[in-house]
Amino acid sequence: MMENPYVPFLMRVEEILAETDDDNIKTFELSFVGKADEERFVYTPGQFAEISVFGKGEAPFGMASTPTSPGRLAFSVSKIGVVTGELHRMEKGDVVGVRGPLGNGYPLESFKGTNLVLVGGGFGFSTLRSLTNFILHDSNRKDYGELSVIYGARRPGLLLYKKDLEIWRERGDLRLHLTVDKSENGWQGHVGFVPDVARSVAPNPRNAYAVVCGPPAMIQFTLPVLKDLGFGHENIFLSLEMRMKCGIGKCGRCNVGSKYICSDGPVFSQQELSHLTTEAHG
Amino acid sequence: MRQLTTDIRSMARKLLQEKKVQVVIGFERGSMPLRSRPCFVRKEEEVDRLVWDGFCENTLAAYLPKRKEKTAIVAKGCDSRAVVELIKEKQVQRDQVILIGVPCRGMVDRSRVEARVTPGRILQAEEREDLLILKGSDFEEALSRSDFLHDSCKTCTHPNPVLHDLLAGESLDEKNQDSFSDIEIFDAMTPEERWSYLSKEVDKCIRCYACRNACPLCYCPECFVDASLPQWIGKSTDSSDTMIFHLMRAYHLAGRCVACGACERACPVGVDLRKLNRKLLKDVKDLFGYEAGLCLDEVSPLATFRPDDPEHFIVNP
Amino acid sequence: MRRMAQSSTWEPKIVAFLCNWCSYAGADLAGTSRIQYPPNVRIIRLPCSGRVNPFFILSSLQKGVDGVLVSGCHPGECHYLTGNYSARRKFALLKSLLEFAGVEEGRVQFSWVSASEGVRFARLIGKVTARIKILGPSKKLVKTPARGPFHAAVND
Amino acid sequence: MSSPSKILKKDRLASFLERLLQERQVFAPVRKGEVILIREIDSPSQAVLEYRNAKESPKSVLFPQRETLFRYRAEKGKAEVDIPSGREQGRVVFGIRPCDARGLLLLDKVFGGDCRDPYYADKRANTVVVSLGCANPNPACFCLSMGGGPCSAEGSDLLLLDVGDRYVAEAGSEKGTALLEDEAFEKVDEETVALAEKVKRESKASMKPVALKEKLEEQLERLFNDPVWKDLTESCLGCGICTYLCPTCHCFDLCDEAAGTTGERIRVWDSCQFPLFTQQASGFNPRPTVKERFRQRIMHKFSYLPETQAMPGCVGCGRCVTECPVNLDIREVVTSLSEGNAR
Repeated sequence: MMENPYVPFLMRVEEILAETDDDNIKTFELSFVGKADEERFVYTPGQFAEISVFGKGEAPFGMASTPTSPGRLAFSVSKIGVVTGELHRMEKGDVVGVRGPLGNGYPLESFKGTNLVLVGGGFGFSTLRSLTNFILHDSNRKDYGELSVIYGARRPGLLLYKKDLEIWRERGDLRLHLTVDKSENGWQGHVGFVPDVARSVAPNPRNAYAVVCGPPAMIQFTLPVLKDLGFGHENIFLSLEMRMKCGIGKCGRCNVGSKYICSDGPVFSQQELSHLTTEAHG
Repeated sequence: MRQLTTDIRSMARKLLQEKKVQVVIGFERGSMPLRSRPCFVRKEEEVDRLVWDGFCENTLAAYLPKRKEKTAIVAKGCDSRAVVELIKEKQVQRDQVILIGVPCRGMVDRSRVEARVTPGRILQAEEREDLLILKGSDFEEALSRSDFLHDSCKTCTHPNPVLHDLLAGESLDEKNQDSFSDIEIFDAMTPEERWSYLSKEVDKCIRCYACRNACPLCYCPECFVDASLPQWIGKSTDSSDTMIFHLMRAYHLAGRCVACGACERACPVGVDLRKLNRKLLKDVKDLFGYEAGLCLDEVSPLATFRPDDPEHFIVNP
Repeated sequence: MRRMAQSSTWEPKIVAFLCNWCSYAGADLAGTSRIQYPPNVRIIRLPCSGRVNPFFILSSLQKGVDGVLVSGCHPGECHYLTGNYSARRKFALLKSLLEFAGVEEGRVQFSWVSASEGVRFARLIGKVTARIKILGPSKKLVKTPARGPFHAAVND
Repeated sequence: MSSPSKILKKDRLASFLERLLQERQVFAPVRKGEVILIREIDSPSQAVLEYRNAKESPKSVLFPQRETLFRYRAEKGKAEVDIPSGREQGRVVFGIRPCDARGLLLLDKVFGGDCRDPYYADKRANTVVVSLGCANPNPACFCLSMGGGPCSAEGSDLLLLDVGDRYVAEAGSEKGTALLEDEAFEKVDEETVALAEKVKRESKASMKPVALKEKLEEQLERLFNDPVWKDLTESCLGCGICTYLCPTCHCFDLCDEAAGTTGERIRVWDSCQFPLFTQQASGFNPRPTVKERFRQRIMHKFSYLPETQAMPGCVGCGRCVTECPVNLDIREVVTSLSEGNAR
């Protein structure tokens, strides 16, 4: 972590990729302006960073990239507020500030040697993409068991990371289940809600972890399905979202019970969450 | 005073018994001497919590917007005027609210009383007619209550509820017209003097927004200070931001402010909010002949115009 | 010190919020008719003087303009029939409130100029500019930019 | 008496303050209009030591309501960041009340910890806290019920107890002991010690304890979804007085203030009582009404902080009690919650 946790370092916009057909989500690939910052930025999938647009402020985003492709960080940004609106107006070569890595990330050590079921919906898929690509990397794949990815969007045009999805589909060591709530434009794939897909795919809970990340409604209906399938509370991990500012557990707004999402999370097991009094999750 | 409490309780009891309302909003004894506070009574057996005394300073009309239940409210003159404005602005439906009107002799400003008896500790305060009897661990003192009223009560011209369904006690004499002499005196100062006075006042502000939240007419779902697209003013205690906050808070109440004084009383640091509020009360009256909250059928001054409105300020090259 | 050195060359910055249907066209006419007027105004076109949010005026002053002018259609001539009538009441109160608070009389001015009044527009700008020149640089309500290494150079 | 103590005669106080002022910034209670505030002083005569308590807590000395975190210059394709130099002058916070001194201990925990906050910590490291015991606690005070006391030295480097024409000064830390080296302090005698003990005893005895059932934390966890919160908070106006005046509340916001291509990132106080505090850009708000926000304030103070920092977020200073425009008294709230039902 940085010596002064409030001060961002600089990154340059290298690529901007429109992810969705409504142009509301773009992925920004950033490169480090300073070499030392790159060396300091050691992260795991599931962690996040605060991106500064100078003059507008900061907003938190999960890393959509993986540490297995060094030199660059990728963030997917949904155009929704002041900072994100300004980010969407950015062009190649523009400079932003970045603070991070923040948060705990996914418990990779626990995951080793187990089967994994990743369940994602909509915009919440970005850190699952990071996790998937991390596991699929040549140097890591052997450390993990079977990998299933269940990913849904409201409609096909809103699925993110289409190139990755193509590559993943071709791979034999990953079971990819894509679904959309509503079909369009000759969509050949599955139509239905994520929890229903999870139920029909019925991943085996033995020696397995499930990771769930998505909108509250999806989480709410997916958790009972996983329970029915035999996943215990301690074997289900969720990545939570709440309004954040400082990212280091000081500013006081993103708590669920006594835990701060920014510094104690954003990844919690369902077991941990069951002990927390909260209005936020599920 | 005691009689008014009795009247209010029996009216509240009847309204709840007959299921005319689901809740009665009134005052109960507070947790400290010189304090009464808002209370919400839903059951007949809780009616005896209600009291009426010289410490019922809150403007209860602030609790009416967005309330879904049928509600009875204990209303002083200023509360009733706020209700009139809220009905006009369609924040309250007339048939959803029953006003238990209470003629008001003005409320006691506890900070004045406390300043008077410092450094003693007031353990008990009660009112007997026009006297305020204070008891402490080592003293007892009787003050004339009229010397310790809130500023807004001193200039109040409508002590009787202008709108009520029930009336507790008997109407008081209406007071003389407000002369706004304080504003005239202030206006006679130089611009520099006025600026420096107000800047000093505003510099006390801690931006807690109690003035806004206590105001019965501040009900915007998103206040201009909270807007982010665009962000009109900064969030810090910067003097320019804070001055603009106070100017615009007052301005947004132009023609709507019922002079209840809730904002000044809520301010924890004693910013002189009266100056700006009363300047606008005076201008609205002088320029458009309007006084807020007196009549349900009168159109608010900024929702209408006259072709021959004053335009002395228009530059003619 | 810098302020003193500047004073001989100081020119006020004035923002003018003009109604599209009258004053803006009046400004246009003044321009096409090659009528000279002081170059101190920055014009912002609005659909009506009734569109002027009081915050436009206060934010301008906060950002450091030396004067604000609002101009719309003469009473009775509003493109939307009554926009300027409603605006007139708002302006009367706002101007009075600002001056009560100690903002100099003339820092914020209001006028009516029709589309055919190019000469009147030019005279108006002359008059407004002259008044603000007498007042000098605006200080009240200006949000002082933060002091620090990057600020000195930029805020000249 | 275990801690080192000495006597400071009142007529020597000014010379002591004078010497402090030569080397450090001194913050003390001063009169501003009708209220007492903690402000920097430049002469001993400005300090007001005959007072109940300051209107605002002294937290702003270390955690100002507005603070520049860094400045930037950003233009197309490039940006620079400049951090204000961290050299903080030595500070003395003089004459604050023991409750407020204790409040700083909570801020120390929040802004310290695994992730040190340099802005707070740099100021704090060079700060000496000299507090003034309360002989006459206010009716709204309840420090005793929150683990402190009107003459508690917890959080103070030096505690002064008024015993008439002199103060007894008890050092609570090495920093405090160092202050006792000043020539203004004299050796303590037994008679004065006895007077000081009497002040302590009597001020303690004059306080009415807040009736708390033992397991407030457990009750809070149990009552989280109870309808009781609606009843408790019905009169709350949702303003920020209680949090802004509180000596332990520390929530903040970060925002940018830009002027052209330059600007600064500032930290400003924020309040969990404001609706926008947790509202997400999408419009979703996990704490949409006063009920959830008030509950967060109570839970944070009496459940979460005891759990994570081993200390409640309340020192019983009573500011929120006296200043709440609707007299929503936190003492009554905790009492009724500890009993497991509404008041």
